[in-house]
Amino acid sequence: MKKLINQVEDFVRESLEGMAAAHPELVRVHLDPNYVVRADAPVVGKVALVSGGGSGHEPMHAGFVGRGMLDAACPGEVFTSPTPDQLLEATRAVHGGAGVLNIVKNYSGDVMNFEMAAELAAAEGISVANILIDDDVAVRDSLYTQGRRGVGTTVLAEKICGAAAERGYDLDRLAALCRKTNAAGRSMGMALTSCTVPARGSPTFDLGADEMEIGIGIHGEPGRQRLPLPAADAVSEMLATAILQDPAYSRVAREWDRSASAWQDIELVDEPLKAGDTVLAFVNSMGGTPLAELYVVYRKLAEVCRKHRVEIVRSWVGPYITSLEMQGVSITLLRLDDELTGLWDDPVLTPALRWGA
Amino acid sequence: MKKLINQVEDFVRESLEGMAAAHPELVRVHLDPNYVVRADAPVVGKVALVSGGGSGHEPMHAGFVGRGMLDAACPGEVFTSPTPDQLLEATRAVHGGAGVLNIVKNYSGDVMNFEMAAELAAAEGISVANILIDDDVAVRDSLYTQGRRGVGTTVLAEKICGAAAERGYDLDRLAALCRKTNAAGRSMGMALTSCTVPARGSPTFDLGADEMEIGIGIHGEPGRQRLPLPAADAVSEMLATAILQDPAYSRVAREWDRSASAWQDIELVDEPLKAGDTVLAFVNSMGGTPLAELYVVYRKLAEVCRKHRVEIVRSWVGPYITSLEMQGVSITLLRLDDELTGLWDDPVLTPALRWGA
Amino acid sequence: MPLTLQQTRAWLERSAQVLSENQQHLTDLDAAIGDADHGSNMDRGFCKILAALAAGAPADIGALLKLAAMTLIGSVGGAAGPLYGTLFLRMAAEAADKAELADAEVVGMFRSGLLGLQDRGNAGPGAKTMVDAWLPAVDALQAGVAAGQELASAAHGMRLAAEAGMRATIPMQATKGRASYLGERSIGHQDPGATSTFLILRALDEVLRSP
Amino acid sequence: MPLTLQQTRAWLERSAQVLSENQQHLTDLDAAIGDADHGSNMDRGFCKILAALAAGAPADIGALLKLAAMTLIGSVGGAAGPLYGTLFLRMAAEAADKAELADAEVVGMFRSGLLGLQDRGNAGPGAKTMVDAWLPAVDALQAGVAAGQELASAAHGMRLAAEAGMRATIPMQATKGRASYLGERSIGHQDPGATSTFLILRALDEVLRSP
Ligand SMILES: Nc1ncnc2c1ncn2[C@@H]1O[C@H](COP(=O)(O)OP(=O)(O)O)[C@@H](O)[C@H]1O
Ligand SMILES: Nc1ncnc2c1ncn2[C@@H]1O[C@H](COP(=O)(O)OP(=O)(O)O)[C@@H](O)[C@H]1O
Ligand SMILES: [Mg+2]
Ligand SMILES: [Mg+2]
Ligand SMILES: [Mg+2]
Ligand SMILES: [Mg+2]
Repeated sequence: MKKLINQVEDFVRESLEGMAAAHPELVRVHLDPNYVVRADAPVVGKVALVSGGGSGHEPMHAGFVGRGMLDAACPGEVFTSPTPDQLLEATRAVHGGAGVLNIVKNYSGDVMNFEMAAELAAAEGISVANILIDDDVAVRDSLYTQGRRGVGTTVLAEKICGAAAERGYDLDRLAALCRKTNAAGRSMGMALTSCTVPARGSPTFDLGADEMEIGIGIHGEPGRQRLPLPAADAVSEMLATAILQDPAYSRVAREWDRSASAWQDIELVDEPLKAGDTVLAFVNSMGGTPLAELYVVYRKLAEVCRKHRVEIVRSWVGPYITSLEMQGVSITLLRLDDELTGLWDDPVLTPALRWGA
Repeated sequence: MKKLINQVEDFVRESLEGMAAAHPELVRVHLDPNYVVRADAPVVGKVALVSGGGSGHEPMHAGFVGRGMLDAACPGEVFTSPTPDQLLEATRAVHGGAGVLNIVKNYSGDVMNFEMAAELAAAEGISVANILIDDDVAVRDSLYTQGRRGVGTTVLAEKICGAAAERGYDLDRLAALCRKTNAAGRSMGMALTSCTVPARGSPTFDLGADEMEIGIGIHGEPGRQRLPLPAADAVSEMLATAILQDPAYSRVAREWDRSASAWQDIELVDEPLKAGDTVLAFVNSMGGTPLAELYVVYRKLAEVCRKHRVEIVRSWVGPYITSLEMQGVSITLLRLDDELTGLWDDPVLTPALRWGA
Repeated sequence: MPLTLQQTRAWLERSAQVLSENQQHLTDLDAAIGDADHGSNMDRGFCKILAALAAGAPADIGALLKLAAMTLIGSVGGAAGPLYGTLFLRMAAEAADKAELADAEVVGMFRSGLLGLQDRGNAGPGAKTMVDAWLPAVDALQAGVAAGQELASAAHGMRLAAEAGMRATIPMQATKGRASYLGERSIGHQDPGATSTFLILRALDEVLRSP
Repeated sequence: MPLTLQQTRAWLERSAQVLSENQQHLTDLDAAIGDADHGSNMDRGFCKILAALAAGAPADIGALLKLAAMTLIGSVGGAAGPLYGTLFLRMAAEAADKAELADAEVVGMFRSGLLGLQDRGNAGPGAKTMVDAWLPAVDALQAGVAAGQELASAAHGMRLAAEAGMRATIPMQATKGRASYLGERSIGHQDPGATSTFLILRALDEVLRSP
């Protein structure tokens, strides 16, 4: 295992300490339990946005803490969701009296820990909403699986909801916006190489020199299928087509009912993308794939979208939701309307994403 | 070789096409010869900034084209400097009547091609200044080498001079600023892995599982020394100490004398960093090293700087000047004064760097 | 013979030991169909339990198990944290204020824990999760006690059932948890959570059989 | 026997061929002490020369070499582009408007090219660059012609001197070009630019010796 780390067990903490040292004007880092909050937290009267998940996906989530995006991020161990008490402490640290929106990626671990945290926060009288992100079209059904994973759309929802919170959206409106953003986003990813979880010390899977894993998540897990690695255009087309041709996706999601103080199952349906839609196109590196290759993928993506008469009006290209040093790429398309476009364009000031500020 | 590319010979072009598709509001891409200019070029009355070099260092340089930074970037083949006629065409495309500053990394290829381009531009009546960036402290002397390489300080100079050009600096003042920025910056890098030049198809060098190359450049070349890979803290301290303890560096540089229309040798001396200095600290990924590891390196860098009583007042962490997918890190420290700090903070609007706009 | 506070504590300590010994094994199983962290997750949690016990041991089984539960919830994370945490928390509720538990109470305690696990994770049998080890194990314990066996031999039956349940996950296609994303590719691999379950129940068996 | 336009053209074509055949070899040499692109750089440039010649061949040696020079300058990049480009440009100036060159003129042409190379790159002998092949080669050509040899045999001597010069770069420590950054680690490797020089001068030898 070749990494720029010291002791394996200190990796997450030391990385957070480095982040604290690098961006004192933007974020404050709390250790044991670990969470990162924006420097001016709590912002009184604003709904607070909390997200979290395993470490190893940097800059997600801690890199997106700051004005116009997250109020707090809770990094767990590498690829391990944070714990309820960790989430609860972060929630307390950023709660500004207007409630807390938890943006939760749909993995059993993340979901359960966030549910326990929400119960604890609610018991303390904090208004909370947990909205799930489940946008990975590589997972086809929700009947025979844990349901679609939360991947690329997560970061877009964080940006968009963060902007809305700054604009003064209340918790109900923000929860609805987050649900809508999730419904509008679809993603799919692939890997050229595996990655090495520091505590294990060897790659999670082995791939032949001419193979790729397609339909991967963001935890270095093997994907849906192993296939011969084709040219970049074919990879891009494969991912883009899976997203563009994905049919309506229905499933039952569990959300916290604040009036009943109980979990409630709600049925959700994501409408497919269709000709005439305008989208944000997000081409993401899994960590080890350099920018020049992302643009090769983007080039073909733009062509495929044109063919489907889906118009790209915003683009985002870079390593934003990663799996350690994994080489690979994911594509996310987010259907935009004026509300989402405007919120995407709003100023943001975080360690990893910054504009208009 | 595992990369997201199509035909090797199309890589640079297709990547540029992807960039053009992704950022039409920021840049225009010209093919054959290849160059990237800001969307509103030429900006009349402003000194134009041109940089360039081999491809494979993305986002440098093309990702830094836009308001507040470069007017044009000329990407050569992978790790191969662009040609004089390519540079000349780019120069013509961005010249707004106030002259052109070429920011040139000190490699024999870059220097010679930029010199020929400057001669051609001058012959057309365009005022040009070529300023060399030579900040790599891994190269000790300039007597027995080509002189120090241009590495991390290049991007900082592009940002700072780009801001100054927006503020209205004329060519002489801008050239002096670029020289001053170069004199204030020092860098050193290391690699955990080699990288694979697409046209070659196999890694440029082989490194054992426990080895690193220290004192590398940005072309996947082997470095000054191969050493056992220590913990991240030791790596960070090694790089930081080499920079902080680097003595005054003198050499003779060749600059274009506009009045004499001839090259002139000038003697330059970079003063060492010293206690009491304030600096910008730049921790850069060589391409394949993920952000979380950069922060581990930053953490120790901050500690070493404190020990040397050098105060970090600005930080920059990410993959900004890379060697394809190489894993490794470089550190740059840039001594700041009020002028440089203010220019660093000025708005910038490019595909890869954006704030205040 | 009832289950004593001391035995319960010995069980937790022995579990910590075997989970630590099997950390790499559990992580390797998780690498095949998950994200390569189950071993470190379980080891981290049970190490913290040891630390908590060293700082001051509770005086009844309920408090002891609650300490274990809260420690797991607060330190494991991932899927295993809430699942094992909830399991121990429900067990703790059944054992509240008890310095020892009669055999039937032990059965009730594990049954309650299992229900908690299923409430939290919503997985039935056959989904290729730890439920596939816990469910037959608790059934076997109950059957053994109902058949009048000593607790130690009923717990031995529990261990054997957990082992069989663990092995039975191999041919299953996962429908819950991270492995479910692999679809048919999950077939042929043993579930890491079912494996840690077996290790924990083998630890109980060993503790109850030692003099 | 003078050097003809046709021979000069054949030389460029033969050079293109051998550089293409040796692309991987040159790149491998460059990987050891440089950045693994010298083979593709030279191949790209000389392929473009072939394409330019196919589009319409100039009518005198000067124009032919100028076309080669401008093509190299415009397509090679890196260090090799300006260096070889300048070398051919200076040679072209010496051969302006000539359909053939007398032996002494050939010597003068190469001498002038070498000076251009050194003006551009500022490297003396011993710096482990292409100069270490060009310099003894031009000296040998000049000596051969001065001694009254046929051009073909003087060019053969030139080739042998280039080869010896190329090999002599192996023990050298580089002080110019990218290899200089390696310090002592550059010792023991043959310089890629000196190698492409040898290949080009071997091509000349072959062309002049063929009937
Ligand atoms: N919904 C669920 N119900 C029961 N057990 C589950 C569920 N989801 C996952 N598991 C168990 O959790 C184990 C994985 O734990 P761990 O690796 O620690 O968490 P994560 O999957 O978050 O990385 C699986 O092997 C499986 O036994
Ligand atoms: N200053 C110089 N003078 C003469 N030759 C040089 C000089 N710098 C480099 N070279 C030659 O150029 C060769 C490298 O060419 P190439 O690999 O194409 O360019 P780059 O070094 O820019 O990648 C070296 O092997 C050396 O022979
Ligand atoms: Mg996990
Ligand atoms: Mg090169
Ligand atoms: Mg796991
Ligand atoms: Mg080279």
